[in-house]
Parts: sequence; structure tokens; C-alpha cells
Amino acid sequence: MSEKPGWKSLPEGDVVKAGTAAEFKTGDWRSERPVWFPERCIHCLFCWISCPDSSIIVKDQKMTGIDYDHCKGCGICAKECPVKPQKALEMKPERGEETCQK
Amino acid sequence: MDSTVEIRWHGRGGQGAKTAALLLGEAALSLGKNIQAFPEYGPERMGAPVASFNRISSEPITIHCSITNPSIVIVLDPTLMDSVDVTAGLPDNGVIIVNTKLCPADVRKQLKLKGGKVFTVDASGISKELIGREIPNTPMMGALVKATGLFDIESMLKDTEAKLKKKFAAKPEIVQGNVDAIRRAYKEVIGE
Amino acid sequence: MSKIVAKTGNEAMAEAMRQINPDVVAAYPITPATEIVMIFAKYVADGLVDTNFVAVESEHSAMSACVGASAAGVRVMTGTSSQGLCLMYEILPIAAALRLPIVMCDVNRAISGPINIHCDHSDTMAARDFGWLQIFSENSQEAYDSLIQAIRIAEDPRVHLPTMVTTDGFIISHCLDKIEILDDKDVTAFIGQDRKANNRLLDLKNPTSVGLLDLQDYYFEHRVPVAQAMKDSKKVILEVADEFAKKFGRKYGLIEEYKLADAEVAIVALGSTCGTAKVVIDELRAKGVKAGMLKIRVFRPFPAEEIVKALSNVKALAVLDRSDTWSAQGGQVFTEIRSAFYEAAKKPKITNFIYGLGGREIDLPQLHTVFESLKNIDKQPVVQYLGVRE
Amino acid sequence: MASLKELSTRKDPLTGGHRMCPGCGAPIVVRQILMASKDPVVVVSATGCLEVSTTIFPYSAWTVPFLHNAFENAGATMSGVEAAYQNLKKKGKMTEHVNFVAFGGDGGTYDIGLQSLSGAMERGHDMLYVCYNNEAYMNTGVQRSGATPMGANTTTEPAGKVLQGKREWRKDLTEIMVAHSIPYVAQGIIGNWSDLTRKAEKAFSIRGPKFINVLQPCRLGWGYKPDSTLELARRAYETCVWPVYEVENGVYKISKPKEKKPVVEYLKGQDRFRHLFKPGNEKLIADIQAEVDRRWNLLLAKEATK
Repeated sequence: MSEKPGWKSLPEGDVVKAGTAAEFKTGDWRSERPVWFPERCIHCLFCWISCPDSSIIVKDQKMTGIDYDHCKGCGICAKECPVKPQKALEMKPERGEETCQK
Repeated sequence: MDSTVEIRWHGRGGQGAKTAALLLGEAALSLGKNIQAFPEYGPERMGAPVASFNRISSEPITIHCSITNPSIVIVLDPTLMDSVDVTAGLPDNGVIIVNTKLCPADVRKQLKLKGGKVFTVDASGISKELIGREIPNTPMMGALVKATGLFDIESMLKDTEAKLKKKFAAKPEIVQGNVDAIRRAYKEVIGE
Repeated sequence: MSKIVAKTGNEAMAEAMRQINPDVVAAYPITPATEIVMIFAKYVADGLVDTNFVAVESEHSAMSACVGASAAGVRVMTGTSSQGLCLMYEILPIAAALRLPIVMCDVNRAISGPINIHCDHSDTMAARDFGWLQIFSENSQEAYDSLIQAIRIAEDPRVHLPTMVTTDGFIISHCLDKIEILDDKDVTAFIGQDRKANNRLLDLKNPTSVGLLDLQDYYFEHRVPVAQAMKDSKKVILEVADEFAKKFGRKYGLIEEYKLADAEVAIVALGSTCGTAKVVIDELRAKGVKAGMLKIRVFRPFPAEEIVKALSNVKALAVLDRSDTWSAQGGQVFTEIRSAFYEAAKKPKITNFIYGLGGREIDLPQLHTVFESLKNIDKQPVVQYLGVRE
Repeated sequence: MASLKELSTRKDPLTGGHRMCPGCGAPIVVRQILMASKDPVVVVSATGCLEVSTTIFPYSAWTVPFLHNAFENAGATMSGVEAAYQNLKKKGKMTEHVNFVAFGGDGGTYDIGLQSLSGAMERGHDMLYVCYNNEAYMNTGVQRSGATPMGANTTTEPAGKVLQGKREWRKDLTEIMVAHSIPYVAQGIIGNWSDLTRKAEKAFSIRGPKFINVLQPCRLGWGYKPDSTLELARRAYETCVWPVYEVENGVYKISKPKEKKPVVEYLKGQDRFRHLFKPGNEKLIADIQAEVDRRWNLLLAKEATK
């Protein structure tokens, strides 16, 4: 609480600049992550238009990667990917199987 | 307040942190304790980090402020340790119990924890095997009882079984699965 | 050039609205405020104002549209009464928290039930805790003058709070009275051509989000500034009143003292009753009774210090409330005045008369009864209902 | 109609970092609708999942001007914003064209906000109202709304020993909007971006009030795996449970599935309908099929009459 601004330094009237949520990371919500295989990608952008978290990065009208800071790992992108037989996006466990080595 | 045990549960929206706190509270009540169980309310959705809390005491509990120095912390999802300060407020003699396949020493290292006692148990694995779904909250109750000696495991199981029977009247297999999972986690939890 | 004309309270408020020429008005009909909106709608139809008039389907939507338009950055007005104001209650504190200088013509009327269309202050008083400035008017002239001043006050950066100017339903709203109307150009010059808005929703180059969800960590910090602005608004109200007096000759304050300087017995009242009470006080003074009155013009912010100072030499005081808190502890004005006197070294004995609910007549003999009771204030109950049959 | 490549060059109305559930359909609705606008947009949202999860102070996921007022008044609030804009435009203080878009969930649109919506549409404001319809009050924990379909399990009309979930057919809000005689009314789904963005483009090309009702599966309230949000919506379309159509100046145009599948195909993938498959509930499913057929045929007849 201590580093949050007091009322005297907040802007008037419950207003913020647009788009500040970009600073809030939701990537740690993931239990699975989409992994992109560029060599299979046909840049149809179905994944991009279907992503609820604006986490498919598109540059110059081409898919270029995934914003793992915000992707919550829902899997919609992989499901909607039309590439066959192997999809250009696959869901993988977020972390490897770590076990107690004792 | 020395007689009061304060517990914080860390989970993700949908993982059952709130339910775990409620179940534990009810179990403690039927074992003659005074109890509180309350979640942290916010707009967070499924998958978002959430917390819930218990107070358990042999004395009447009148306090209604939040718990900032829990003596016990239970982490339902090991990935939370990357983003949430799960040890916040935990005193040197505190207990942290984590649902993970890792051993306590690994968790201690990851959390850079100096004091306290660390316990681990693969509650996800146990629930998948015995309940058929990944719901780590009930097995974690078994781990909690073993790690802290808060109550007698058999008395608690008896009560929880009765509660679950009411809740899942239509699915008796779930009740047995949960009871077995609590018992298994009680046996398998590892301390340092 | 200003001119002297005959206008009802509603006509006077509508006239002020014409001169203010707000950018957006959103309103819904309700007796006895309907007329203000009807007259204004005709001004719109005749092209006498530049306003976009939104004839909404409820008062809830009226206030909602006002919030939308005001957040967009323009000058916004509305008018309502009673149940209409009640229907707006949900949105009133949102307007305040978003710091939107919406100005409302509010015609005081009883609230249901039973349904009743006549004057009391229950509607406005129930809205006292929503962060709106509240200015009461004794007559049409005050309503007209205060409405013009309200624009300046609400839009002052030190305030940025919504403001309601009230008249008493039917008693003022429908009573033809002599009033002085200012020159259109003078009104425009006084209030400024346009609202100088900050944080405009329609600023496309600097997009903002307005009206966010605040959790435990920010909500409090967004409410306290409303209290600070309310506190700061006292100075602004007086500054605006001074400028108005200099330019147009009529002087206003937070309160008005009537023969209080040496008064031993006094009453406190709001709205049209004050005018009637002045007659009673004059009659009592003629008989040698040192009677006086304190009129509260501005109820929000509450001028506690000013009231205490003005009444400290009075021996016996009756507070007249045209509404009740139903707390069994008296009306809103009474409880706030008693509270204001808590720290005062010198204070009068105070009793409360709740009167005039649902338009029940308040006349000279009743007001004489009130003053009469002050002779034996020690024997008076704390709260009395004036003129009610038992 | 803009291609995906073209759309991808436009401003994304939402950033990541909002707190909607993983796999939530509501932000997909927002992105597909708003990116169809070539002109600047200004958004009003009713209280609901979308609003609380995208604007937790000091974090806002909206990159476009955004206003939230309350639950039941998105229509009225936008009326005020639009009136202010018209005033500024009339006075020459704003020149650029702006598309005004209000979003409300089904609770804020079918139920508590219906009056406000109806008023705004009737008054002819130049705005598009989009209902992101997940068929229950999801923000408060899956309570039934006027949009909830018959038989669905909700927390205020739960499936129990005696009752089998919601007992009433859902209200047909889209037809209520058609009855307002506004220039453009449409129903769509998420899961067909080209249809939805085309409808949004169409709406933005028309001046006056427009309404689009978008079926948006909710993984929490409906109960399914989060990756299936779009697929489930398409199932609703294929079974004609949720007809996809538009009504432009009173003329109906329906998107017909290649093959009309039985409603069971739609119901079976969702936890909220699971109890319908218990022995003894066969008639309920038959009733649902009959009502879907009746409404579908009615719609076809409306299209045929022109």
C-alpha cells in the first residue's frame, strides 16, 4: 500500500490514461503455453483475431510471435489454427515435470 | 490471540482455495473449535491468483481484520511462487505447505526462505489419481493436518466425509475419492 | 439591459437556462418541474438555444445521459423533482465522483408514499449525501440568480462538483412573481462562453478511461477528494456571489441573517418559508420581541461555522425542517445544526419543528406558535411535528 | 469487407493485461467489433464482467476512449455522449467522424438495461449497441437472466431434485430491437470473425441506432474447456439454437447452416445442460428441439415475406 499514490496526487475523478493494463502481467495465469512453429505458419491471422488477450503479435500483417507477458494460455489460438496436419500453434505444459530428486 | 492459528491459502481462481478454507473451517468447527473462513474478494477470474483465509481457535474469535501474519501458508498451485509473495508475513516459526512434486529443500531455495518449516506434497497428482480431476484443495487438508498437528486426522476425515456426502449426494465416488486423497496426502507429505 | 418581468419559479429557471445555453440537456417530465423542461424544449424548437435536448425515457436515463455528456466535456443541465430525483439517486454520486459539473433545477416535492405532488424537502434532503452542492431558493429571483451562479461554481476547478438549485414545488415553481432578468450578454460574460473541461472523453488524441473499478486500495482515495472539493467550494460560492453582487447588485451568501444581530429567539429555515417568516419576525419585532431568523441558502456544503457564529448569541432556537430523517431524532437541518454547536462555548437551546410535509400549509399563526414555544423552550420536546393532527 | 491482414493494421481496442478468464469470449467480441471501424470509436460499457475486468484502477485495457457509468444505463449514457458530440460537431468544435459503441452483457441489456436501451434506440442516436450475450449474470456468479435458455442450470434457477434448471424460454431481444424499426439489427456469434466484422462494418456505415446481439460462450457459466469458446458458438449456429441473421431496414437475411444439426449436438458439450441428459429428462430435450425448430421456421418465414 505504501508506494501507491495518495488522494492528493491522483488525477481528478477516477480517470486513467488509456491502455495502462499493458503494464499488468497476466502471463503467470498460464498452466499451458502456446508454442508457435513459424515454419508451419501460413499467416492467416485466425489466431490473432480470436485471441481474447490481444497476445498474438502481428507486424506488417504477419504473425511474429506470442506476448507471453499477457497470454493466459486458454488455447483458443491453437484450436483455431487451421494448418494441417500439424498446427502452427501447439499447447505445451507451462513448466517441465520437476520432481523431488531426494 | 496466541491460541489462534491463522492460515492463508494461495490458489488460482477456480482451483478451490475458497472451498478449502470453508471445508477446513467446518471441519475445525465440528472438532469443537471456533473458526473463521473468508476469501479475498475481487474481480479476478479463473486462473488469476486468489487467496483465502482461516482462523482457528479454542477461544471465541471476535477479530474481523485481514490476516497479514499467518502462521501457516498453503500453496495450491506451485506456479504461484513465481509471481506471488507467498511467504509474505510468515513468521520464523511459520509453516508453508506447497502442492508440488519438488522436495522441501527445492521450495526453500526457490522461495529464498530462511526460517520456517517447508512441507511439500503432490496434491495434484493425488487428486488426479484418486478423484479423477485436478482438485488439489482437499488432499492439501490432509497435508495440513500432518504438518501442523492441528487436529486428529481420523476425526477430521469423519467430519469431511459427512460434509462431502451432503454436497455430492449424486456422486458417491467423488466422496470416497476425496477421503482417500486426504488420507494419502497425510501419509505422503514430506517435511524437512 | 436587465428588465423587470413577472415570472413563475419554473419560468425563471427556464429563462436562466435559455441564457446559460447549455450544450446538452437531458430531462424527463415530472410535476412540478415539468414546466421548466417544457419551456426550455420550446426554446430549443424555436432555435433560441444551441442545446442538444435529449428527451429521455426516465430520470434514471436523464442523469445517466447527463453523466455521459458531461464526461464528454460539454456544459450539461437537467431538471427534476421528487420521485424523479429519487430515480436519479443511483447516478448522483457517480456524477460527483467523476467530478462532473452538471447543474440541476430541482423543484422540492414530497416523496411517495403516499403519492403527493406538493412541496416538502424530502427529495432534496435525501440526496444530501451524494456529493452534490445544494442551493435553496426563497423565491424565483433567488432561483434565477443562483442557477446562473451555479454554473460558475460547479465548473470552477476548485470545485468540479455537480450542483442542484432548488425551489419549493408549487409555492415558488408555480407562483408568478416579480423578478429582474439580466441581459443575455451579461449572463454569457458572467458564466463564460464554454465549459473548460478537463479529462474529456471525446479527446480522441489523448484517450482516457473514465469510471473505473476501484478496489479497497483506491476507492477511498477517490471519495475523499469530493469532501475536499466540497470544503473548498465555500470560498468559491462566496467569490462568485461577490462578483455577482458587484455586477448585478444582488448579494448572496451561504446563509442569510434576518434581524439576528440582537435576536434572543430565532428560527432556522430554508426556502420559501423564510419569506413568510420574515413577516412574522417583523410583527414580533413591532411587539418588542427580539426575534430573528437564519436562512440557509447553501445546505451542501454545510456552513456549520457560519451558522454557529450567527446564532451564538441567540437564547432559544427553533430549527424548521420540511422533511424528516425518520430517525426519531429530528430533521436533517436540526441534526446538523445541533452537531455544529457541539464545540461551541456559547449556544442556544435548540428545538426542532418538522412542518409542511406533502405541502401542508405553513402560515403566520403557525410560525407565531413556533416563536411562542421558544418562551418555554425547556418544556419543549426535542422534536415536534407542527400542524399535524394527533 | 476488410481482410484480416487489413484489420491487423488497425488499432487494437484492448491491450492484454485485463483480468477476464482465460478463454473468455467477451474481449473477442470487443476486438472483432471495434476493429471493423475505420474511424475513431468511443466506448461506453455497462457494469459487468467486461467492465470490471478491463478497468481495475489504475489499469485500463482500453486503448480507445472509454466510459463506464452504471449497470442499467449504457444506452442512456451513450445517448449523452453522442448528444455532446453532435453539439460539438454542430458548433464546428469536432470535425472527425466517430463511431459510438455501447457494450452490455445480457443482464445489462435484456433485463435491467432494457428500458435504457429501448429509449436510446427509439430516440435515434447514432450509436451501435452490442450485447455480448453469455446467457446469464456471469459477473455475479451465473444467475439466470432473460437471455438464459430453457433448461440451463443457473444459480438462481438451479437444476435440483424437482426442477431442471431454467423453466422459461429465453426472451427474443433481437426481435424486440427489430420492432423498434431501427435501420440495422443483427445476431451473430463469436467464432465467425468475418461475419461479425462484416456486420460491424455494415452497422458503422449506417447513421442512426444499430443493435448487434452476439452469442458469447462463457467457460465458467457454461462449463467447458477454455479453448472451445469459438467452437461452441459455432455449434449454436449449426443447430439453429442461435440463428445468425441481420435485419436491414426491416428486410431479413439469414445465414443458414449447411446442415441443421440436432440441438443435442450443442447441449451435450456443456455442464449447464448436463442434467438434461439424465434419464427422465428426454422430454425436456425434445421440447427444446421443438422450440428451436419453431423459432427457426418463424425466422425463415419472416425472411420469405420480405
